[in-house]
Amino acid sequence: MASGGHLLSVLIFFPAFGALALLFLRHDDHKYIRYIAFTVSVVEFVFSLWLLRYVTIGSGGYQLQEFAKWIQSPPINYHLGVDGISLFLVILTTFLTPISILASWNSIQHRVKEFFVMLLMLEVGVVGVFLSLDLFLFFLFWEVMLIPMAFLIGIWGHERRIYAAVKFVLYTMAGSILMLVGIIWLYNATGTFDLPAIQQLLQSGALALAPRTEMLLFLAFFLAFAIKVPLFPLHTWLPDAHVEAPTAGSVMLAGVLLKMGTYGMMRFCLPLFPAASRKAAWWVAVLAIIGIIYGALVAMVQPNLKKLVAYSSVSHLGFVVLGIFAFQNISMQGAVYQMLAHGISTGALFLLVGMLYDRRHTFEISEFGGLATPMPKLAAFFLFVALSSLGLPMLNGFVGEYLILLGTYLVHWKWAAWAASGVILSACYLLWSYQRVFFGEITQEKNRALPDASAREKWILATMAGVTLWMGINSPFFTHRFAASCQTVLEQMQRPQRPELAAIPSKPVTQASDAVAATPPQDSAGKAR
Amino acid sequence: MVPTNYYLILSAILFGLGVFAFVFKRNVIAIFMSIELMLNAVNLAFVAFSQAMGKLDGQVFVLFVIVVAAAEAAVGLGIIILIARNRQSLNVERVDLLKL
Amino acid sequence: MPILEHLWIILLLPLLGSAINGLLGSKWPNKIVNGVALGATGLSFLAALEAVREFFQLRPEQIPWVRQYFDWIIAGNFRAGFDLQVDQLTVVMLMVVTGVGFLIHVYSTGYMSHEGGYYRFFSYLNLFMFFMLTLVLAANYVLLFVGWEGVGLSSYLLIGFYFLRKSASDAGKKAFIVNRIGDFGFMLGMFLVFRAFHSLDFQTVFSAAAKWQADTYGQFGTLTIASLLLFMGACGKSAQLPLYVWLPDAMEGPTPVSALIHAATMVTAGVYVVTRSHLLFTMAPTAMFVVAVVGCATAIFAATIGLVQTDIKRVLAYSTVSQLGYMFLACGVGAFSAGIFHLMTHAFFKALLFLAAGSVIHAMGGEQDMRRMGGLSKKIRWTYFTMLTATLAIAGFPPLAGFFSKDSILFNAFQSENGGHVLYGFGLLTALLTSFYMFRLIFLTFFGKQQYDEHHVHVHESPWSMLGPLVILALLSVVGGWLAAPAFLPGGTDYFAKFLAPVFAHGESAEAAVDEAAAHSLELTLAGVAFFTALAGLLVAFWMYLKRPGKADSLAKSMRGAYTTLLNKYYVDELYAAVVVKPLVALSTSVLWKIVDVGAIDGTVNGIADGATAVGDQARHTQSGNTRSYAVWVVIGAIVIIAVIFWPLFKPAAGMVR
Amino acid sequence: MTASLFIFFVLAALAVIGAINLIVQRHPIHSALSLIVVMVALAGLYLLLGAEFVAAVQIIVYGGAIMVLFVFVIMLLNAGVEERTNLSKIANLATILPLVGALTGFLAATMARSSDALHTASKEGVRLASTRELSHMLFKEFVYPFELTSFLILVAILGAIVLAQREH
Amino acid sequence: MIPRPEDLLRVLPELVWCGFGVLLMLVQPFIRNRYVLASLALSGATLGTLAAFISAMNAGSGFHGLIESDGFSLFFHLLVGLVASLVILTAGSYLHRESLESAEFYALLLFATAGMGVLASAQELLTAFIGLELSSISSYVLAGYRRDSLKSGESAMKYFLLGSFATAFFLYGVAMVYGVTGTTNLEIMAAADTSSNLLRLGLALILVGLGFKVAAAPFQVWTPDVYEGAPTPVTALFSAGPKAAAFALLLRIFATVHAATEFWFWAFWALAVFTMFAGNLGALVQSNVKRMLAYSSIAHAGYILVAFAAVTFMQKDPDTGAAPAYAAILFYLLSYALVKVGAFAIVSELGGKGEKHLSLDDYAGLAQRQPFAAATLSLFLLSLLGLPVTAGFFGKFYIFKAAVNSHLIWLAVLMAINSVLGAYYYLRVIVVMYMREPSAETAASAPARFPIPVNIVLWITALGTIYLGLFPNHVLNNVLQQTLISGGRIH
Repeated sequence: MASGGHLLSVLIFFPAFGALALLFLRHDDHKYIRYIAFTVSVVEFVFSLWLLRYVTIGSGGYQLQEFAKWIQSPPINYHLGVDGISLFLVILTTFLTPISILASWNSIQHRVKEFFVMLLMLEVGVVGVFLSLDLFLFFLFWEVMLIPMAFLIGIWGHERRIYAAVKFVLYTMAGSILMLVGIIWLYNATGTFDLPAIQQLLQSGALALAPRTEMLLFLAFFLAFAIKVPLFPLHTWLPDAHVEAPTAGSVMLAGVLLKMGTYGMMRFCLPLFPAASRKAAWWVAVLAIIGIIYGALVAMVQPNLKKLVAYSSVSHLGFVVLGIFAFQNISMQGAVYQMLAHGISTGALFLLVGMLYDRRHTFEISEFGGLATPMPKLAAFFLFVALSSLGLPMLNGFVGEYLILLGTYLVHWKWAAWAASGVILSACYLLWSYQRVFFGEITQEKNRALPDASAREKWILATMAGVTLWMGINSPFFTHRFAASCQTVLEQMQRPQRPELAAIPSKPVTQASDAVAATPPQDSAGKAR
Repeated sequence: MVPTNYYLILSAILFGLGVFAFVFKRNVIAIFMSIELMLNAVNLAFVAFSQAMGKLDGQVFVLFVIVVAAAEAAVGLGIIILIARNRQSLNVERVDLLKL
Repeated sequence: MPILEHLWIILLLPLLGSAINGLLGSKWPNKIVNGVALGATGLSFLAALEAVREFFQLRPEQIPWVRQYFDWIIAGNFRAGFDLQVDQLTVVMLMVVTGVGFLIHVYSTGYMSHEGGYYRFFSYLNLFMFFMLTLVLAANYVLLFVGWEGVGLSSYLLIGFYFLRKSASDAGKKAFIVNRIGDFGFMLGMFLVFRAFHSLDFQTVFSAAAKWQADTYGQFGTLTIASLLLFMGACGKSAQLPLYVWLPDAMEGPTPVSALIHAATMVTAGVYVVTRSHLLFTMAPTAMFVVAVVGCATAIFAATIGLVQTDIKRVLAYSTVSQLGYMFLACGVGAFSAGIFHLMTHAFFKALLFLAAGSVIHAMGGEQDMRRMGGLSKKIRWTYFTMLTATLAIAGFPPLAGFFSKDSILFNAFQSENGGHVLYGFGLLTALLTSFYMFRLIFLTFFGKQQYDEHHVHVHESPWSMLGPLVILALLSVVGGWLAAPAFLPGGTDYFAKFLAPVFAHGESAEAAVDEAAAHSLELTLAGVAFFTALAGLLVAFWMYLKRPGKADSLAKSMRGAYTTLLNKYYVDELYAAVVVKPLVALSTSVLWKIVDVGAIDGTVNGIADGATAVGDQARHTQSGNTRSYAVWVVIGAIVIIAVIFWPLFKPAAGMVR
Repeated sequence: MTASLFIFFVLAALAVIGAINLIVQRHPIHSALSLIVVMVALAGLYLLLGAEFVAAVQIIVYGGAIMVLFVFVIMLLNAGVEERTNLSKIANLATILPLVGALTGFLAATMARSSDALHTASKEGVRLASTRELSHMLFKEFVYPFELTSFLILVAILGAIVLAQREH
Repeated sequence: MIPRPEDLLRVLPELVWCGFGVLLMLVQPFIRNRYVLASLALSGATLGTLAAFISAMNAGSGFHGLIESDGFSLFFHLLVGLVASLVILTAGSYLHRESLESAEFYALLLFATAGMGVLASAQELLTAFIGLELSSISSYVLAGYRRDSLKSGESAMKYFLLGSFATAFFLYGVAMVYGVTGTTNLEIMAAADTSSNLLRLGLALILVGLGFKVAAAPFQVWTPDVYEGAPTPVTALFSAGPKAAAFALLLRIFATVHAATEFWFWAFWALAVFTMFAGNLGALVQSNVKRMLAYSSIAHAGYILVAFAAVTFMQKDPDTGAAPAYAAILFYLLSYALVKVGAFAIVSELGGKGEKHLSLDDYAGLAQRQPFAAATLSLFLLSLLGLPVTAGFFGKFYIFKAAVNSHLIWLAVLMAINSVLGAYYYLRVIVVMYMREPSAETAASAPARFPIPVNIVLWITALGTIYLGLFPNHVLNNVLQQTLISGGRIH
């Protein structure tokens, strides 16, 4: 393994230092604040590209691991590592951050400093989530990330921003707090928070969870992730959060935050609780499929453009969940790919919606109409992105969707058939909304003089479009790097078929398996008698 | 020969009456008195137990309780005076500015 | 083998042209845009020609010629490469696409010269060429699907070219979405193929499939289902029942687009896919039967609608749908080469018809309603002659191209085992109708009384950039048929079928078994029947529209119900709107969004929050501020605590404590 | 019935009646007098139990000092007859009677039964210890809390001053 | 009867606190300078806190087993001493603003602290009772310290009446326990016959009394009223000091008397659930920040009670014993005390003269007017909410861990639900501070600059919160578990 030094730590904490540096600037130094924030994020992006150099292709394990003791009791360690799956999610994060900063260049005019600090702190949290190999550390970043996001929505958002911010936090917290219980429970059973160690224990059969325990643990984790994804019917925070968030917030939210959920499923739910995952797969898939169709149908009829894109995320992420819970190498790779693709294309959609908002200060589709005439370039970009979002081949959306459906079809053709109907519906809502926004005669006079994309916007959009195209054509660049990791996840789901091992439990096992069964009060009552 | 039970039952009855008085009375001073009643019930129990076991420390306890009661009385009556002065009422039900 | 080794050049040229025009063309004068677009297509055409030349030098074992350029998608054992392939079928398609495509590009330079968004148009058109070529050159289903979706996209863009018109953007959207419905099936078909054969490369799939046991008639095995799913995609793309609805609307696009995409090339992609997958289809007789029936039904269905349409392009559109049905009929009865042959000839004469119609529209200053034309034959002679040629060809008059291709199809249908005679009968009826409505078009447009106002419409012949392609296509319509002139005719070699024979080696074995001589005589008989049918159509049209001009109207009046049904296209659009679109939108809006999402789910979420607040609000009334009630709470608490602590005693042995 | 038992019942009845009278009386001064009755009765019981020092303290400190303080405050504030307000919803007779009854019943029952386990009867009249021994305990074993009570009283004085002083 | 010197050393903190209390009363007629008085009080509080180390060096039981000087008592002495010091720092400006005498205030505060110290080290119920009364009576007076305020007087009255009422229950419980075991010494009581119903009842009543002190539902009713009415620095003291001390006693009884451990399990379970819900549901609907924090402190008592419930089960574990659960409780109390004192310090300063600005609306736009206050208050609220990198998170984490360890999964889940409920109202304050624009009136009022002592308090509490949030182990391991286990008292 090539030595990457403390690259991962640098990746996590570099933006934090950037944010710290920003704190020392004067409040009204808007220009410097923006430039420094942008520079920091670009440098961070370059750092993350170094990962590509150090990560060995074809190895499914964790690389560039960093390990330091943090808290002795309970043994919580600062354990980082990257594998093919997290690799690109990190790069996606570091890529979208400078884009978000650019997108906020002019649209954020008050409390500028705080805004960029929050954005960079958000990056810290998200990168941390993707790189943590210690359950506790993971949870920590998972929670920490909430606050900057909530602030981004709550301070710089639109009319109902406060409602949305609170809803976002509470929803997420409701799930994550149960995950914390699950994490602790798992710790009780295994005596460690270290993911690879737990994995080793479970996989080798040295520790077997009772089915009921495993299912409860699975649910504890899954709920947190499902809320984040969001899986139907836990999705209602998303439209609100998206609509109210500022553009940068939406981009980060859709681009990376949602992926934390699906990432968590791949990283934790499947490898740690395979039996429960298999048992639950049917339900999860049904929910995912409902999400796909339902999200698309509801998106179709939204009068609010941003909400439409938000609901489309529900639909797209349904594909990802489906791909994960098909337990197929192909579909899983598709799921990872779809995460990345969705990050780019939906991110770009939000950017575009944000640009429209900057011009007209509304998201209502009915307020637009015929915009292709005053702003052909923006219209072209929008179309391009919409096409990638609806899964046109040679653009990024296709690869993931295709692989997911293909992989799913191999084992559950009905799932794939239902899910594939989402392909039709995505065309419906995207093209319909596109038509209403851009085509036709200009319906409102004030739209006539709207300026086309500025140079800055063009650069942002061209970058996004370039990545979209590149991902659509050169997908092996990505799949090569995470194929082995996906395979590893599937291998990690294997458990030795040795019943005698399960029958002779080590000490922690009894604790875990007897769990709720033995209630202390009966004991005390017995003694009292 | 009075069985200890008798004392204890009396103590319980007095305690119960004290509790009832506390809940039932409206006058702050009367309520305070019912606390004293409860403490007296406790004292009776202490002395009874002390006697029953032939141990002296129960009686020591009673002395402490009496001292504490005295101290409480001083502070409590101070508070009552404060309330009465500010509100011109000793009805505890009228003192409900802080609620919900 | 310079080009065959680098097949990607053929594709890349139009893509480059598209990119250059699209990104930079907005400020360029038309000439430069022309240069780029025509250069790209022309060079691509030349490259294709060279490729075909080189192809003929290949040894038979080198065919199909497959070249892998780069890996596009790799995941597990799934690989979709950017692999191109050339075989005889590809050659035919390649020539049609690049050839007709180039001609239409030339035509467009004239036709579109006064339109805004000139660069945009050519960018889209080149993009279409790229995707169409990808489609025909692809060596696996996934890459084919790229082209498949890509042409859909180009079609969307071009139909909606006049995006200021709502009808245009509606039509584009409709085209894309209806195609997507087909693609849904196509994708599932691909998945099934992959599941069965672990690959999507044509070579691998077909060689593996050949070893399979064919499904019997009525059996829904893997092959049948896969074939049907693929056919579903083909239905969408090739506008077959029930997914044909988008094509007539697609006439909202500029006429060259209708010619290129919605007549000559893209819409035939479905036929191409079916023939490409003929091996799967032939092993699935049920699917074959479905294909034949759908094709036949579409053919006659669309033809009937075509009878009463008054928009010149719509007539042609329904005619296209009808002719595509013919092609599927051919495929369905196993006559793949006949289907492809009809595809080719149809590309010639239908493109010609559209272009000529475009020329007419151009001449009329944008008027498309045939009832407002009339008597144009004198004024735009070149257009008239070329269009007449095409009409004769499509109606099936010998010795024009349409005659041979149609005849071949009818013959094969007649011989088909499953209800062949019925299929033949309907096919023949379609031919009659085709002849009728095509001549109706000719008579209404070019003959009879002038129905327009001279002062407003200055009829003028089109420039040579437009007429040139017309003439070339007319020639092709005339001679093209001889490529496949049946062997029984003088000079007939049936070259076309022989050329394609290696491709359909598996599929058309049935044909070979037929007794040569008997077949020839039968074919001759049928050809005669077909000819007279076409003639009948011509005569009826002549009688109704030239001889007795009022007859058509009175007939329409006497059969009002049928007439309005036809005029409204059997109300299929309305049906779809009422059964699918509106309920779906209503369901989504009022049920899913308003009731389920906002009401039920979010309502539950907010309800929990409100509920907690309400409970808190109730709970704080215990906090009455009254010291006495607080004391009661303490007493209650004491009792609860005592109860909880003593509870275990009560449970096991009640009565221990009173 | 022995004499001691008779005395017990008389004193117990006196205490209970006093306590009930405390509740029934609506003027605080009457309540205070009833409380004094209870205390005196209890002092008698203490004597009966052989705790004469406690009895003395009960009379002097409780009955004397504390209750005088009460009466003094009642006079000072010129407290009148108790208002019969019913502002508290939960603290009505229907609620508190069963609650307090149950509590009292349970306490009494448990106490009555449990003391069987202790001793059958008190060592009535037996001088358990002299006052001297009591003082030994107070100043030796319990010297720490004893000293703490001095601070407690200090706090009480301080508190009373702080609370009752008029604004300057 | 002069006690042995080591006995005196073992109660040195109490002696110092009381001594300084008396000193303050003595100098009060001569020194009117509030800074001098405050410094005197502060040095008294700090010296007493430091003296705890001396008493810890002389570990062992003193005064014939009445008190116990061990790691456990050291911890609570440090805790209450720290709280007292911080409250003194906070109170200075408050007293000045409200024109209240400071000498008496500080003296009472020190006496109260001494009472809490007694509670923390008491090994015998009578001593504990005296300590309880010492702190309670001081508290009653402190609650009513703002004499001219109706609310303050009402607060004192309610606290006094209900406090005495609960004390009577406590005492009655002690009497019963004494009646069964013949002793009030916890050590001796450990060997008590656990089959006795009277013992059971006695312990139940003791729990009622202490439950009242720690504000466990349904004995929590007094808390919001008293906290709201009391002067804010006093509220800070209430929420951290007496509560911690009462928990200390509860813990000591619980840990020493086996009977208690067995009888109290379900009681703790029920109390924990009631308390969490009562606190959180009540806080949901509050618009007064001070009162909201009062309800929140109820909720937090509930969380701590979860750990108490967990202790029962963990004591059976031969390896660790209940030490982790005890440690969780102590850690929680520490983190909670820091946060609550800090938060109330801010509320106290923002309240302005006469405590007028306590409503949530008064906090609108605070982030712009007073960024530091808003940031620290947010930090405290996030810590109360239990977000990582704050002390509160680890506090909650350890309790979760204890609960899950004991297989109290349902309790853990209920606690999780409550955490989410809590998140709502904590966030609301942050939201108001950061995301809402102030009303014209609020915006116009000039930002009150915080006096330096208050800023010091904020820095200490904020840094402490973050430090505990980052390196909980330093405290948890090196102090808590070591002292708990090696001290051998609590196992």
